[in-house]
Amino acid sequence: MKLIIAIIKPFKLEEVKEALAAAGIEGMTVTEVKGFGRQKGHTEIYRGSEYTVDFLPKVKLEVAVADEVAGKAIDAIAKAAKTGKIGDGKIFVVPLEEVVRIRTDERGEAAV
Amino acid sequence: MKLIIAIIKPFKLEEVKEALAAAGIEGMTVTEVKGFGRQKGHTEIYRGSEYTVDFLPKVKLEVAVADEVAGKAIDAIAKAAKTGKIGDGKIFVVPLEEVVRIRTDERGEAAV
Amino acid sequence: MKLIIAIIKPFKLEEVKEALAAAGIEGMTVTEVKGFGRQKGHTEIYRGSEYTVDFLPKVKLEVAVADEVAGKAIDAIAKAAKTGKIGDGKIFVVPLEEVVRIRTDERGEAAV
Amino acid sequence: MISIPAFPRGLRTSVLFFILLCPLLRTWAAQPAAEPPSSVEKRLAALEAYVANADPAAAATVAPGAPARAPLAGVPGPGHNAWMMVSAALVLFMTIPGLGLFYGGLVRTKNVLSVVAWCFGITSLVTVLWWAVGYSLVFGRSFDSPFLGGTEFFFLRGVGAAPNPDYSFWVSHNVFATYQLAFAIITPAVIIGGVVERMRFPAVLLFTTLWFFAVYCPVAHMVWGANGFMNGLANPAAGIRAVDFAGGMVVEMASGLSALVLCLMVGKRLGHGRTPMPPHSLVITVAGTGMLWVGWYGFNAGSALAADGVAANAFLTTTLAAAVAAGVWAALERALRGKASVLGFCSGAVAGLVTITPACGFVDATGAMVAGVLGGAIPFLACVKVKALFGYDDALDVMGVHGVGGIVGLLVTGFFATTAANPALANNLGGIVGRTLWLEQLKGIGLTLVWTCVGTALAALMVKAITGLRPTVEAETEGLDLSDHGEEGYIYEPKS
Amino acid sequence: MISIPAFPRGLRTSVLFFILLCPLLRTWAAQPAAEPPSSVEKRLAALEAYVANADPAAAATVAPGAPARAPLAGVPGPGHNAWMMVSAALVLFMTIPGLGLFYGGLVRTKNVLSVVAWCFGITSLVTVLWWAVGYSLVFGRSFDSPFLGGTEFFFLRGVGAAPNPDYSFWVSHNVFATYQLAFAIITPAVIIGGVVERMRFPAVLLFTTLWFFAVYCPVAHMVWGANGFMNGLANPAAGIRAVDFAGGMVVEMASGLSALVLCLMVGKRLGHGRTPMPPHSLVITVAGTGMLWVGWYGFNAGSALAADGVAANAFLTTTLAAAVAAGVWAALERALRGKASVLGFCSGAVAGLVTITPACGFVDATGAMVAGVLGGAIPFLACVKVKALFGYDDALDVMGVHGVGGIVGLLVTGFFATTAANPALANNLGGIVGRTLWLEQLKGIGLTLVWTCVGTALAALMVKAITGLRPTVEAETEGLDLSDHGEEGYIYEPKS
Amino acid sequence: MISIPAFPRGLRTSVLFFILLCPLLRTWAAQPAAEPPSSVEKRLAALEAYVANADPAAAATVAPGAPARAPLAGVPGPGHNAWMMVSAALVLFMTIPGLGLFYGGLVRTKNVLSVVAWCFGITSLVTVLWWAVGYSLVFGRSFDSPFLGGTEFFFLRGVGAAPNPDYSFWVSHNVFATYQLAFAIITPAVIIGGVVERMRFPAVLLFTTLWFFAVYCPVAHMVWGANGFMNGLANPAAGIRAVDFAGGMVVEMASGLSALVLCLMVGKRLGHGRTPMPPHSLVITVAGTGMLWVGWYGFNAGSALAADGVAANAFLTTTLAAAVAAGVWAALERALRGKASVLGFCSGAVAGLVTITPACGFVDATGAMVAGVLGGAIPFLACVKVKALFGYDDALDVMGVHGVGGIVGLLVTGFFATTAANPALANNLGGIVGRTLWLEQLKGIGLTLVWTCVGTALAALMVKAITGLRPTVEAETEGLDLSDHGEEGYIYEPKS
Ligand SMILES: Nc1ncnc2c1ncn2[C@@H]1O[C@H](COP(=O)(O)OP(=O)(O)O)[C@@H](O)[C@H]1O
Ligand SMILES: Nc1ncnc2c1ncn2[C@@H]1O[C@H](COP(=O)(O)OP(=O)(O)O)[C@@H](O)[C@H]1O
Ligand SMILES: Nc1ncnc2c1ncn2[C@@H]1O[C@H](COP(=O)(O)OP(=O)(O)O)[C@@H](O)[C@H]1O
Repeated sequence: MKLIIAIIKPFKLEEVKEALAAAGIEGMTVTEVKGFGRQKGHTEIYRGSEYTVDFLPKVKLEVAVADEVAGKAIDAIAKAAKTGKIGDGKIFVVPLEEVVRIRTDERGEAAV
Repeated sequence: MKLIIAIIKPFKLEEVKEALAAAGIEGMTVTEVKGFGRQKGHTEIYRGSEYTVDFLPKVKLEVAVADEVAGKAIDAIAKAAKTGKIGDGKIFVVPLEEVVRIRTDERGEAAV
Repeated sequence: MKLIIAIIKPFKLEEVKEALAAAGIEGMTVTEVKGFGRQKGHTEIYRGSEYTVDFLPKVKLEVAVADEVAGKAIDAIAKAAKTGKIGDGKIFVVPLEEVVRIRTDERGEAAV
Repeated sequence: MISIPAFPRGLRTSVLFFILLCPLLRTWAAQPAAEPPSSVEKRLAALEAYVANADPAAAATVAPGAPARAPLAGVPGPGHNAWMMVSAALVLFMTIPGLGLFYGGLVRTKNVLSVVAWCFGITSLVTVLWWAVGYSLVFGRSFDSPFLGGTEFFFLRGVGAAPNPDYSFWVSHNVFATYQLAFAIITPAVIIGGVVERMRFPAVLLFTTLWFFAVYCPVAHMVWGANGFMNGLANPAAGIRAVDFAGGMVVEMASGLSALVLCLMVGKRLGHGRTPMPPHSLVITVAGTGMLWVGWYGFNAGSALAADGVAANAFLTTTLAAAVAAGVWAALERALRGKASVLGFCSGAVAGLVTITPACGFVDATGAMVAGVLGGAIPFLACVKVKALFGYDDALDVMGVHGVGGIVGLLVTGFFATTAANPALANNLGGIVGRTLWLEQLKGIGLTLVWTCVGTALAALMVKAITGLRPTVEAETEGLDLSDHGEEGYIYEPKS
Repeated sequence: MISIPAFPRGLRTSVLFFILLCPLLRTWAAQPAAEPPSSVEKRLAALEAYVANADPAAAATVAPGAPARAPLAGVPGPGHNAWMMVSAALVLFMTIPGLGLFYGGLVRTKNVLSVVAWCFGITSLVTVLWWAVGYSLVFGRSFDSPFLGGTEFFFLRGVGAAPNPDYSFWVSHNVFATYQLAFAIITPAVIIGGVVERMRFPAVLLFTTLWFFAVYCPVAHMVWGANGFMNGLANPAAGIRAVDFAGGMVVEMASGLSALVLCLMVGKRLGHGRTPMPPHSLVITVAGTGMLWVGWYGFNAGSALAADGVAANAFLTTTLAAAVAAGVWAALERALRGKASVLGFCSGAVAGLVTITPACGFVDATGAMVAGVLGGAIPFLACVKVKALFGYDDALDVMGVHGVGGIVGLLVTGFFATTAANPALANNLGGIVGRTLWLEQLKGIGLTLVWTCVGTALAALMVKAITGLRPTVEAETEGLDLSDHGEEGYIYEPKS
Repeated sequence: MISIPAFPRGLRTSVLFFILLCPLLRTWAAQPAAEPPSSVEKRLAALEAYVANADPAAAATVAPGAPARAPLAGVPGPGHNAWMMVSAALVLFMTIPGLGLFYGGLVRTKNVLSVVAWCFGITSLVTVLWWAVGYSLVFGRSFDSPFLGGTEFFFLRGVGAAPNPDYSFWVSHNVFATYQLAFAIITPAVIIGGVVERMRFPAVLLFTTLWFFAVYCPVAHMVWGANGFMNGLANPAAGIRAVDFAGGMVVEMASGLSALVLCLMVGKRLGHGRTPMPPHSLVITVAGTGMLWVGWYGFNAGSALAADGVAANAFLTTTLAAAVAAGVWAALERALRGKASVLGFCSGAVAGLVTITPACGFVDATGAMVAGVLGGAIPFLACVKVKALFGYDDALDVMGVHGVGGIVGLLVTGFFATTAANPALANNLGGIVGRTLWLEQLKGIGLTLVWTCVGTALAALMVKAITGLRPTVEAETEGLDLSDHGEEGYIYEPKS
């Protein structure tokens, strides 16, 4: 199994969710994060003091999937999240050794 | 070593922490996240416009443990977090190649 | 490739970022988290009711790096984040199987 | 808003007695080197006029050979002046921070400051316009026109501490001008609720300027100018004999309709109907609602332009209508959707306040209860049902609450106005009060509606041509706080 | 709250002089076709009565053959009316948004709106009850009973702009009725602080209704009704000759004790004592505290029912007690726990305001300092020490702050009331002021305590039977904002 | 702040007439057993004096054989008293919560409560000092010194409801004392804006105490004491014949300069210049700004100490200057940096209010517009350009806004003061108004500057020696909310 970690632009969340749903993936966990990368932040000025905001608000998705679905899921996310402009984000794939559904104690792919 | 990532209901955090402590695990990192899955959100209405909140507030725990403790830790979390109702959450286990304790530069299991 | 996950004290973020930049690493994702460990929280009192805050505000960095850079990155973080006082935090290293840059669809180390 | 001060019976008796006394006075007046006892009468009458908010000069001129200057002439009355300074402060408080917080809490996090910036920008801009020409255009007389005032008060020339008896016997002219300024500020500030989150800051300011001249000045003069076209209360020659105590036409209808026209011309917010746009902080909105409510006492009871019995009546009716409408709105939510919401209570309270605005100084407690019930129910339907039918994006329901509420209030006034609440209604309108006043109100509503819609449309078209109305898609997506003002509403840093 | 207006010496001299003058006047009265100079006297006396807040009719009736209607009779006095409109607005501001924010900040994020909804619901509900019957039941006289008013003012019939001399010579009756409404609203709104986070919205409304009739109306009539059982100041026949200037019994004790009884019957919050429940936003609480403080000037100094010297005294004493008690509470925190907290300052300020409430119009600056010190210290101990001993879940310390503070204030009044601060104390209480007034106060405290506890318990039992008091465990866990109102207090969206 | 009440022409005529009438009155006075008609005159004059805010005793003593006690002597006037109670409440509202929120929003999340705690602590502390000795030291006369008052009002002995004619004929002495207390509170509360986020709570309180005696009491007596050294308006023997209507020297300059000196002695915040320290909640700051603005009406127009024409003028000028300066500041931001910000509007509004403070009761609308333009522009440059040059860490720009704004306002007063706005200027200053008044203002500025800087430096040195000024690095890093008060501003819990 894989844990797919995707960093995307916040306003793309809805589309990505729909794309994943279309790919049969309903479960995911979302975190608000700040991104640093090539995309640059902006400057705010408060009574003359400049305040450079060099982080950018991003959304992090974590999706656990069975190995065979991973490729489809990655593609779905990549496609839905793309705007083609700098700062679109990254997808990281991490091996997942075990998954447990707490409610039922199911383990492995059944639990995803 | 393993990195155990658990998504649980927020009000179960205290119990899970106690269960882990009982299992001898004191360290962990907690993040507020939003969960999407089978459990459904609610609807809010603001002057006639409906606003369906389809995410649910969840808490994510990250716990690094030595391999031999992993099983015990997973069981402790699973047991403490369970309500038996939909939305109880998931536990993901990821291989952990290295751990560093920043204060002391200890590495490996000693650092956990 | 590796996904480096570092838990550090919030006020060290700027220094760690600079250290990583010095090591040639510009991209990272940051999350505000709460840490539980040996460092203890504080007590607040509201009209006589005590409220023990046992978590501590920490910042989590996630940095994806190519294998050969990993060591340097870990050292950079560890050095910059250290105060020598309890609660300095941890660095976890997780294997990273795939990386995708959404904007360009680049994959692997090129995408980091 | 103008209440021709009632002559309570006590005073009328005095005046009568005074007239009877005249022969006697004349004898006394023959005594040399001393003003005759008549002056005691005059001075008493003037003092009594102060208490009763009546004309000090009127009493004085009754006396034969009265001196040019009546006792206490030109002196503001402390009780009335105090009340009007408080009222003016309260109405200014309604815009900053009241409306800024009320509206600010209802938009998304990324636009909260832009709403406040608009309120501030409008305040500064309208203040300068008012000082330069606006006050004069509304409350001057030199044009001798029922549609616009005059030039005599440009740059507030001659607007000093002495009362202007055209509008008030006992309130300083400059306090009156400041009080009226507060109305001229809040009206455009209410409008912008319709187009929040998607209009450029310069466009807002340009629109305000054009709209001020095209709509506010003429409508305000027509309704409240001493010789105004729709000032049925004070102007015996009014073309439309409508009454509007505190701004059902000038403030509420004008802002509601303008918001509707403007939001249609600006277009919907990006993502409207697809992305949810819930209020980002109802807590802030609640704070704003409370400030609006308390400020509205200055707005409504202050419109008596004296701390007299008419103000007292307006104070009671305002309270009743606001509280009842808040409850009615929430009860309808509960009935139709299962839950009464805080936004419902806030919306209902504002709608009730809007509805009682034109009526507060004319109806009694019973009329206020009617205004409260209708003012809760009809705007509720307008916002929740009608808007959904048409699908326009009047973001903060300015039309639904202010436009519709204003019209309801004007009609309630037409049907429930009573000389028991305001004896001045008997002066020019004795024949129609309680009968066909509602017809005059309907005419007033019609004229205001047409004038406002046309004026707003022209103003908006000009802005579109000059500066454009909308920000870029990027700017709107990023939020106006950052794109127009380079700031963020909240920067909650993690503790360190 | 009722201050029988003092006859300052200046006025008394005039009246005396007037009596002496009578023979002369009678001669003049013989002159035909002119009201005799006596009318000048009467008119002067009436005007002076306005300034001094005295009875205009009293002076007039002295004159032989006086006309039925005294000069200025039925006319409200502008200075007094202005002050009472301001005061009424301020007291309404205390509930919405003042108390809503003060309490709202102290609960957890998920319940902030429910607190506000309760405040709004109570406001709407009590307004309707007050209009229909409440005002009359408290301030009417037709029952001729020391325990309840009458029916003559049902639906505010006859409550117009002319003053009701039973309570005020110069304040419009409808302003007085609105002012008193604000007290009837805030009292139940204070109560609910004891049961926040765990009572159903319909139960709150039903409880308010029953409590209003069982406790508020009778207690308010007993204390403030012109013929009330405990109105020692104005009623020479009072069964208990207690005094309560602005509501130590009616508002503070009644709300504190009711909150205690109600919170015992409702039970503790889920997780009370285990889960920490810190205030979610002391910043909001600070805003609310400031609004309560400023509003309390209307509450306390407004209770003079005139802008006279008694109000002036109450204004000073209120300020001193609030500021001192805030400091005392914080200093005790510092002494006992090492740190002075903002919640401590806020709690102390409110406790000081509560404590001075019954006393403010009766004690001088020295008495106010005593009230400030005791009002900071004793409620502090009640909230921090005593509550912990008993372990009841009076969530926002209504008993500790309002109940205890009210009792302390009533006793301070008993010991420190002085005719130097309020000459009216000499009218009926001259014999006991400075002596055994505290005994009467004790009796008043006892009766209020028993009546309130019994009334509240009965009301709560009925609510329990009809709607139930508590939400489900799920609803309480989810938070009342979502479960009862379908809303959230804050939706801070990420920027996009 | 002291406005010697103008004798409007109406009144002067009456007095004149009265003198002429005297012979006649004397004849009448011969009639036995009745006070002669002169008493009617006196009573009329007293009533007219009430309306015109003039001295009731003055009129009375004109009459031959006048009784010791003038009619209405010792009675506060309802309109004036009402206005001054409102004004005092408004100025207290400025500190809590106004300034607390305004400042609180501008600091970082971890220090928001500390700012509020400082405001509360100062309020409690200064109230006790004022009650005990402060009021007497400023407004007493027993020292017969132009630099400090006296001991006669220690513990507010003798400060009752009767007016103190040294300062006001118609406002209760205790209301006046409370009103002035509000100024004594807000001045040190403004200072601490310079040193937020890095001063210990005990140090703040100790500094306030020392500063109160070293700076506030003497400066306030010099400027506003009836026999003050710089009270050009009321004191014909003033050493410096400066005028300062509502506190340009006493409040604004004193606080600005003290903040500068103090922030230099305390040192910069940790990380200043490296770590960004943006305002954590401009929304809260906006709420505070609105409260400051509305409160400033009490501050400025209230400084007329009556609801008279001078107050009316101050009300208008305050509004104009605030609104214009807000716009000017924002416009300069737009011109120089591309974007007008909400913080800019807020800063400009406050700077405008500061600038008009010394001028508001002396200049007319034109002067107010000048004050608004300069009050927006010069403080803007001071905060944005000059501060950057020097690099001191006056965190919330107290020097830039209050210090600079105060000086600008005092000079504007020097050049634009006019007897048309305030006839009392003609009493002692007739010869220099419109001519060299600005020179006197310069002298006043100089003395205030030196006195304040020296006094503040001494006070700060003593505090440094006794308690130390700064918290530990750990405490400052953790934030003062937790380290000094053990609380957090916001605890937004996740829903469960
Ligand atoms: N090496 C990395 N490790 C972790 N997160 C990264 C890394 N590089 C980029 N990111 C995340 O991806 C986001 C987008 O990256 P950026 O370099 O700005 O643009 P792009 O995605 O177009 O290359 C960043 O804001 C950050 O959150
Ligand atoms: N495939 C997944 N990947 C990541 N997180 C998931 C996944 N599925 C579920 N979750 C997380 O687990 C939570 C609970 O899942 P849900 O399907 O609602 O109920 P249950 O845990 O009872 O199966 C979700 O809210 C989400 O945060
Ligand atoms: N086993 C663990 N798994 C995940 N996070 C941990 C673990 N142990 C510690 N942490 C994180 O590291 C932080 C610092 O740990 P702590 O034990 O307080 O001090 P130190 O880093 O000096 O050992 C914690 O607050 C927590 O966020």
